[in-house]
Amino acid sequence: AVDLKRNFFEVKQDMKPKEAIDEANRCLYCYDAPCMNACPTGIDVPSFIKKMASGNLKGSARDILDANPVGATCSRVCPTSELCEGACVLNDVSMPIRIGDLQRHATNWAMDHDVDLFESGVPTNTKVAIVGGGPAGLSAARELRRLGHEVTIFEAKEKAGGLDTYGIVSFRLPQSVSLWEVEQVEKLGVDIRTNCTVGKDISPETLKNDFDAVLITVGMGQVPKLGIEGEDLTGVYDAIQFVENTKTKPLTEQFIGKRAIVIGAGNTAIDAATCLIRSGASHVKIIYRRTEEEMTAYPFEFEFAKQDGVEFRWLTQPTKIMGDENGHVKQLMCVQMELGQPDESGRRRPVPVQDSSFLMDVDIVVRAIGQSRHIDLIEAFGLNHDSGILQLNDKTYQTSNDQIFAAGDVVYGSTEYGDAMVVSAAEQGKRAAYAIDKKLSC
Amino acid sequence: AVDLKRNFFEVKQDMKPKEAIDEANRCLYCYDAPCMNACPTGIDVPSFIKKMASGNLKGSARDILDANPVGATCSRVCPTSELCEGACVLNDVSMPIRIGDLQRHATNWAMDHDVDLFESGVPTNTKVAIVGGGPAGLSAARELRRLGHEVTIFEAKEKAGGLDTYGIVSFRLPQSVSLWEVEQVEKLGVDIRTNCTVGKDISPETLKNDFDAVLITVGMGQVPKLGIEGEDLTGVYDAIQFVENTKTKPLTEQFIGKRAIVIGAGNTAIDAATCLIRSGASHVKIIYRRTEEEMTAYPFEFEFAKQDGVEFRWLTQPTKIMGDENGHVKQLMCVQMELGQPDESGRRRPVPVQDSSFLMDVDIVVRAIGQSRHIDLIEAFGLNHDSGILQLNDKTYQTSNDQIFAAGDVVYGSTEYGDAMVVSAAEQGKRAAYAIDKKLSC
Amino acid sequence: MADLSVNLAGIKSPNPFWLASAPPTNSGYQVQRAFEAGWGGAVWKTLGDPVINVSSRFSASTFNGQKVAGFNNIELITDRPLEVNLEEIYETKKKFPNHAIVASLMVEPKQEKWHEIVKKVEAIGVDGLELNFGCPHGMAERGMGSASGQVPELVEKQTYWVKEVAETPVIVKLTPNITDVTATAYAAVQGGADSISLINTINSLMGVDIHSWNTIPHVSGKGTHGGYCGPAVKPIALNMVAECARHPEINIPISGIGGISNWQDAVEFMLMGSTNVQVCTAAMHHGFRIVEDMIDGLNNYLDEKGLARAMDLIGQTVSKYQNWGDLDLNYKVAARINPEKCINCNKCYISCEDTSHQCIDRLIDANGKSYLKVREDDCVGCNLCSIVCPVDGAIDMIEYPSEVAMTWNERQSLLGKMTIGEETVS
Amino acid sequence: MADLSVNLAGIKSPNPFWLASAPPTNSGYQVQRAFEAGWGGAVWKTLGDPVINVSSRFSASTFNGQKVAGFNNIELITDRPLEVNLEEIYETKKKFPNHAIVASLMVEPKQEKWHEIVKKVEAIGVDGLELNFGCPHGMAERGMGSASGQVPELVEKQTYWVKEVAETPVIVKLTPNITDVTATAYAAVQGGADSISLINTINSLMGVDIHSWNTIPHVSGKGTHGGYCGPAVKPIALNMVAECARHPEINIPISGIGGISNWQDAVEFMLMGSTNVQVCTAAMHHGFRIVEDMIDGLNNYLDEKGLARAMDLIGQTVSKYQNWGDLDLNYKVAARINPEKCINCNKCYISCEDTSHQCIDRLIDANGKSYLKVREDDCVGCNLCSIVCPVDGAIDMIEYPSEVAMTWNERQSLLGKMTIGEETVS
Amino acid sequence: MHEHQLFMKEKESIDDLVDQGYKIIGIKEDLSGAHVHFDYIDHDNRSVKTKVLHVLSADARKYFTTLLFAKEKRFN
Ligand SMILES: Cc1cc2nc3c(=O)[nH]c(=O)nc-3n(C[C@H](O)[C@H](O)[C@H](O)COP(=O)(O)OP(=O)(O)OC[C@H]3O[C@@H](n4cnc5c(N)ncnc54)[C@H](O)[C@@H]3O)c2cc1C
Ligand SMILES: Cc1cc2nc3c(=O)[nH]c(=O)nc-3n(C[C@H](O)[C@H](O)[C@H](O)COP(=O)(O)OP(=O)(O)OC[C@H]3O[C@@H](n4cnc5c(N)ncnc54)[C@H](O)[C@@H]3O)c2cc1C
Ligand SMILES: Cc1cc2nc3c(=O)[nH]c(=O)nc-3n(C[C@H](O)[C@H](O)[C@H](O)COP(=O)(O)O)c2cc1C
Ligand SMILES: Cc1cc2nc3c(=O)[nH]c(=O)nc-3n(C[C@H](O)[C@H](O)[C@H](O)COP(=O)(O)O)c2cc1C
Ligand code: SF4
Ligand code: SF4
Ligand code: SF4
Ligand code: SF4
Ligand code: SF4
Ligand code: SF4
Ligand code: SF4
Ligand code: SF4
Repeated sequence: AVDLKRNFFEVKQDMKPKEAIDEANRCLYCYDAPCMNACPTGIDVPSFIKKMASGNLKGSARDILDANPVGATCSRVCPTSELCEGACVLNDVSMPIRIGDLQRHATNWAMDHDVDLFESGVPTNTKVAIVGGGPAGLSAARELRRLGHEVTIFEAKEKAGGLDTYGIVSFRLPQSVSLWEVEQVEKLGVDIRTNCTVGKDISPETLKNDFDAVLITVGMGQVPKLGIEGEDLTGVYDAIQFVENTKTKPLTEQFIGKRAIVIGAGNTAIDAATCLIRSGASHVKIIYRRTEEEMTAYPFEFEFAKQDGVEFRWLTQPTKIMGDENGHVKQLMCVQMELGQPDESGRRRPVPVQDSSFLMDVDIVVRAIGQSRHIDLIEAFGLNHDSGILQLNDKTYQTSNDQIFAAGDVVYGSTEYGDAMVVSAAEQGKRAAYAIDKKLSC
Repeated sequence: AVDLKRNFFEVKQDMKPKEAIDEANRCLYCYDAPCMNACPTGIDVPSFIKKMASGNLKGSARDILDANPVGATCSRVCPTSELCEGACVLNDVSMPIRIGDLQRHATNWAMDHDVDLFESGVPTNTKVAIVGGGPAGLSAARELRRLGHEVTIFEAKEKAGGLDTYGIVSFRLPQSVSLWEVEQVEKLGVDIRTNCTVGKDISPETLKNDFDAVLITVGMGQVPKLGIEGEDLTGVYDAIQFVENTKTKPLTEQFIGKRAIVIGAGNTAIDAATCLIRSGASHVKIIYRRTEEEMTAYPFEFEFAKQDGVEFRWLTQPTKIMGDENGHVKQLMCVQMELGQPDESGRRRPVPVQDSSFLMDVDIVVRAIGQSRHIDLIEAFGLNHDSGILQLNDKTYQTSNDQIFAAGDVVYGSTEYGDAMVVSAAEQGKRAAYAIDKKLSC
Repeated sequence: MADLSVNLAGIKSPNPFWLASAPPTNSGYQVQRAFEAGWGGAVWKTLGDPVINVSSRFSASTFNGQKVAGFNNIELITDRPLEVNLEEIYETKKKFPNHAIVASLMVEPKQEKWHEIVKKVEAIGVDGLELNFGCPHGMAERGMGSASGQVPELVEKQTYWVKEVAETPVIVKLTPNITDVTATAYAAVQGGADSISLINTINSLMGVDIHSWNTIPHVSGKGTHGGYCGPAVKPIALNMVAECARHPEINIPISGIGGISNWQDAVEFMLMGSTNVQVCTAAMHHGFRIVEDMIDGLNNYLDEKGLARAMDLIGQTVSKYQNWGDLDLNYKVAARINPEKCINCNKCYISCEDTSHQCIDRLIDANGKSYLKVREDDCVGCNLCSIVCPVDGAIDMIEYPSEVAMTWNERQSLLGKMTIGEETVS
Repeated sequence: MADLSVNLAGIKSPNPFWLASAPPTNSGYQVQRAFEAGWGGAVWKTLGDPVINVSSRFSASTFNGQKVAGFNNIELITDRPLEVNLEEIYETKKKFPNHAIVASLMVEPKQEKWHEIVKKVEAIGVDGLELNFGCPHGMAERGMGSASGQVPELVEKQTYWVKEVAETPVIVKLTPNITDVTATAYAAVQGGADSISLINTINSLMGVDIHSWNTIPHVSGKGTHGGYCGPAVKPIALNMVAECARHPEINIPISGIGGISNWQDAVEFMLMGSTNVQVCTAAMHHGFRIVEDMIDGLNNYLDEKGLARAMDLIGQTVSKYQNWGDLDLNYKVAARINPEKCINCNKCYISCEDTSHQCIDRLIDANGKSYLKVREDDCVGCNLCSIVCPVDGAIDMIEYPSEVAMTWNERQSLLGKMTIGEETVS
Repeated sequence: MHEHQLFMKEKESIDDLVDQGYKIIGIKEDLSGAHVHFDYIDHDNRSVKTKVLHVLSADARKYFTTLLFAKEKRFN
């Protein structure tokens, strides 16, 4: 039988010891280093690299995880060429330092050596509830514990970690890494109540009453519907759900030899498409209604997908999914687009080319056009929002109710600050924690 | 207007000085170094790298060009991961040294600094004719001159350099590099008679009479016909001719937006396909009757093509080219293949799947299924051959006529030795030169 | 979290990392920044008779692309006015009462000169004094620095003069430019020093510019010998520290200086008998922040070793440092190559073949793969192959403990008893 | 193609690259391999009274991942029988008549001992003798090596004894473990030496293993001081060569030794007064083949400089090497940062801010891009920023030639004339 | 912090005196720097005014000696 499992093993190997030392010794140890300033969590990159070079791996790991409680995950999933590595001064005169790989090496050391790097603070007798145990929630929880607050995380899923645990493909981020980070937070005394959906298993009111502050870090929701005919046929998937299956269930052979189309060209689309290839699909196409220029996936993701053999069809808009007699996807009807005038986002708006409809034979269609918002929950908390985007004070991380704070993907779009990335979620979690601490301390 | 020109600029930048020094200092300076042994021309890699590190760039360039008269070309076109870099001991504990890039850096230095690195030898009063001024011929000519022989190269084309000058795509190998190497050989006193086709402008007999030895380095010919209907339609190209056009003629805009199919999956197919993309073609497919496993293109070439956006269709055999009313290609009929029993080459033989014919819409079809042999010329010299493959003594490089020697692609298939690569041609040229010298000295 | 504080002859500091007397301690602004960055103490840039410095001053060596393997200077002592320095020392001490501030001093070898400066400096409040007998250039021409530091009698006499008036501990800083450093160290002890510090810089010329044929550095086309320091001098410094530490009559604490770049170096100096360490070059290369890893690394190391105090390290290796004649001639090590880890670079082979004992064979195994094997009988255990080997663990030096340990001295005394012929028993 | 041959006090060799007396010259097999590889000469591993070596022997320092920045050994002279060595010298000389073979010698400081060995060695035919007064360990305890090399009278006397019988040129190899190397060099001249060679190795302890707390290297858990050599010692060696070269009374040719790893180093030593160079560590690290680049690089350098002979280099920089007191105090350089080349690593900024003169400003240009600028008035031209800068050409040290050159010595003599008050004119 | 400012100040004082016709007649150096004695000599060669500058900065100490040195050189 085919062994799909190995397709999902982590693609990148850990740096070999000599490789890591040689690379660490190449770092200039810049002052007020651009790489550090480009890291959303402000990891002191030169410092952690210097420590690797001096043989102080524990100090190195601590530097990283001190600034970024999900530093092991980030070393794997950060778009480093856009962040730290993109800012490395050596870009101009040599090759940038492989910061992400070095960070991975140091945090791997921490995972392999059971050391306690952090301690909880002197108890303050204050209680904070965190709704959602993704990177934002975990990051906030850890910082709040270090500051002495009592912290309870309410997490809907069976395990904490959020998209790190369930959403980012295993061959980039094995679940074990995310779960190790969860464990570190737990070891500090954070109470993580899994399988507990706020708004269902426990009410927002209870939280507001039982805790001194509530932090909402529920991220975003599933992939929204396309709004075209045929979305309910078998063979149509939600990209996030599809990826989650590959991380939580035994790998299925049902995709072997199938032709698949992924709709959308963001990070999720890339992950879904490469997962499909690794699940055995014979042809995987990403279709996108704009062009390469407008797509939100990073260049390195685009390259990765191309290497995996994913095909890209630009200026292609799906209009209808057609099924066979058994209600299974059979064809996708699309229309050719062209770029018109710029829209509000500044990108040129795609408009259909007249009479350009065409059909593609396909077995699997995957929706990957973004994520929906947790409007119900936001409203259950009684908070102001703008079509699902929480209203937020981006200094204090307070929502319209000043006992309630928010961070991470759930506030994506409501602050100037940061992309929807793990590293931004981690930083926002930290900042929200300090804001809560400040509020509870006065 | 579109600026196609920049698409054909050399893709890789020269190493920056610091980058080169840092990399040179990473080399271990191995003894009896595997990298050196893996280089067909036996360049003393640790030695040239050490010299770069000590600031002796002239010595470095000399080391390279001493072993390999076309070392500047080779640094750009060698499949290094299969050769020197693949053998670097650091593969096991770190990253291999970027030998090709360092070699390029050193030979760039030589190109930028007008230094004489070699001298012709003490005259021996012996005359050698070389038929074909490609890398094999040039390499032989230089060594023969250093040994004091009088050398005349007869070259059919307007310029010498063979496929280096005409066949390898500009964005990997600018023509200027090849021509610089030609110039170095000329500077040693080699008489290069261009626009002179042996067998047409001058007869084999004249050469045999006027020279003490003749070396045949005519390479291979054009791409053979596919042997299917429709090959003469406009829009059907010979890959080598097509690439040559991009190196010699003003770039045409006629491919912009066209759909192209390249038939074959060897190095030439990759070059043709990537040239098509860079010429503006909107869709370029490579079709191959076997699978990824059997293709002869190197992994790095495969990656490069995928990055450029070339699509691959395995197990696909063209059966007929169909034209429109104007005699221009319109569709390609193909049949699906499957792999059967191994053939004489040990690879599983592709056999057509019954009733699997299908049509593909296409504007351009490019043949890239290997190269034909110069049978006419071989026969004009009266030499034994086996369907175009010269009969050769692979110790003495002598043909069936012991006054006549041969090297390079023209002998490809007749010795155990080497792939059809520039670096093998160069090495064979050297060896043939020593064999000739040996013969003429006794 | 181990206790990192140390006490050098009564001078306490929160950790053993001090800045040596040099440009980094040239002013109050700098020393205060240093203390903020975490340095435990600072020896102020040497105060003394007014001088003028030249331009340019420093140079450094690059080793295989890595900067500042060694550092060289032709600078003198401070050229700032004494009063300004004293005021800044006062300010700094006020702001950082728990950090060590030591004043480095150098004046002409005259009793009243020493008395004058010691009194002035102690009046404003310092934790100790360091007498700079070590500057290898410039000052020497005026009878100061190494010119006195190279003469044991002068060291003793001047130390004595200082001790006549000093109320804080006195550290004597020794020059390495001397045939036997224990002679001057002993002289310092005799003069009443509370501690010695070593080493100052070593006479050196960094290089010659092969294009201009000028010295590096040069002052208007001319050069002079400078003082060498930085990572390159560490083994020289460590040896001098060890020689003093093991000397039975040099029984005052040692402040180790010379090429210390990180916590590992500091641990080595402490094991070899230093109570604390002083750093100059590493700080000049990277700024004050490097102390952060020094502190963190030392702390993690002590934790890992289960040691509660940094001071527990001091001198642990001293008793293992002996005379060559007391080494066991019968102890043997031999190299063994581990084919699993070996990457076949053949560096060990060629170094042994060309420059050691030709006892590594290049062989082919049953699968046609080449591998290397040491003929252990021929191997003298020189270590060379393992030194040049780029891969950790590819070459092990296997120990063959001796059944009967015998030293050269033991052998010679035995031979002495047995010698026949013209030679008489010594 | 320049003429690379040199003539050291009558000893001719095809190029200036000799192997120093050390493990690489331990046997005929090795020296012959070396000559085949291109070495111009070899000083045979020191011959003398029979010794026994310990195991292990060598250690080395790694600088930022780069191996063998410095090298250390606790080896003695040859432990092979004299007769075997002599036979192999004979064989080697026969095979390589144009290469220089010099025998290194070390015996007890007795006239008849020296006479005996000199005669034996010259009898089999060598091109010269080198007297090893320099080994820093082991031998010293027997009154040999540096124990005699550190006493000028002993150097002179033993040199004289050798010269009484020697027929070939005599090179005296000097130990660097001495307060003033010109004293022993001068003693060698007085003893009649034809040449001096320097340096031998420097007293050192490579390190302490922070896990086992053993010395590195160790013999059955014990260590001793070793001899330091390799790239790290080059500036110390170069300075000693320079001091001898500029000394008016040391007028015999010099063979430069110490840390020479490539042709550039060799050029520096020759410009500083060496007639040839000797190499040990670099050969041990990489094998004999490194000489190939030394020869090629030197040749290309001479061609580029338009020099016909390697010997044209000798001593060109010596006159530029002076006393500190003769440097021009009014000469000034100041740093200037080139924003086009600067990559904004801020290393210059922090090194100047923390450890020099706080004169680099971090500014923002009109486009919001940050850049660095030196306040040239405050810059003392120390060179530090340009030393730490990772980018060639990003920092230029701009020269401000002095209108009136004035040295410290000139200033002092002027001051002397003008001094008033209690101080008397000096 | 900025030694250069101190130098400029001291240089100005020296230049001032020199411009007024003062001449350096003696120097006393001690731990605190240099005490430079200036005399103003009138036409009758009778010293009328004496001034002492306490020069601290290294550059200024260098400066006044350079002035003297340049003059001495001119005379030789
Ligand atoms: C497929 C995919 C790939 C990605 N790849 C990358 C990448 O390579 N690099 C990168 O930086 N970012 C990537 N991202 C984005 C990144 O995962 C998110 O930005 C990040 O996880 C946001 O963290 P968060 O804590 O805000 O939310 P989440 O990670 O979404 O966590 C929210 C948590 O809240 C829980 N929750 C939700 N509602 C409730 C409730 N009512 N009660 C209790 N718990 C609740 C959820 O179960 C979840 O555990 C990717 C995202 C996706 C979807
Ligand atoms: C498209 C393409 C891409 C390639 N890419 C690579 C690569 O990336 N790396 C690599 O190593 N190799 C590559 N090769 C292979 C490489 O180019 C050849 O192996 C090499 O050029 C062979 O050298 P040669 O001297 O034997 O022949 P050629 O280079 O073919 O030279 C033969 C010369 O003989 C002349 N000639 C022919 N007949 C006559 C006659 N009758 N009279 C006079 N002159 C005559 C020709 O005009 C020509 O100049 C590529 C080949 C092709 C076609
Ligand atoms: C530029 C420079 C100036 C120095 N000035 C002094 C000094 O004034 N007084 C002194 O005692 N040592 C002085 N030193 C020596 C250092 O204090 C220290 O002993 C030496 O640099 C060795 O330490 P390191 O290897 O950490 O640099 C100076 C060193 C340097 C590099
Ligand atoms: C292992 C070893 C053994 C040595 N033995 C001798 C010796 O026997 N006689 C001698 O004169 N010098 C001896 N030396 C010193 C070298 O000849 C040389 O002076 C020193 O290594 C400096 O040169 P380098 O920096 O090129 O190594 C020895 C050096 C080493 C490393
Ligand atoms: S967390 Fe991400 S951005 Fe920050 S340093 Fe690490 S890899 Fe770079
Ligand atoms: S910018 Fe690059 S070189 Fe500088 S500290 Fe960061 S990783 Fe190191
Ligand atoms: S010629 Fe080719 S194979 Fe040989 S070393 Fe150079 S790049 Fe490698
Ligand atoms: S194998 Fe690699 S490390 Fe060794 S010499 Fe070749 S390039 Fe250098
Ligand atoms: S220890 Fe020395 S003698 Fe033994 S194998 Fe290694 S290099 Fe050779
Ligand atoms: S030096 Fe090390 S890696 Fe290289 S061949 Fe020897 S044992 Fe193997
Ligand atoms: S030369 Fe020295 S003082 Fe001048 S800017 Fe550079 S570091 Fe600062
Ligand atoms: S050290 Fe050099 S590269 Fe770095 S900021 Fe300063 S001038 Fe620029």
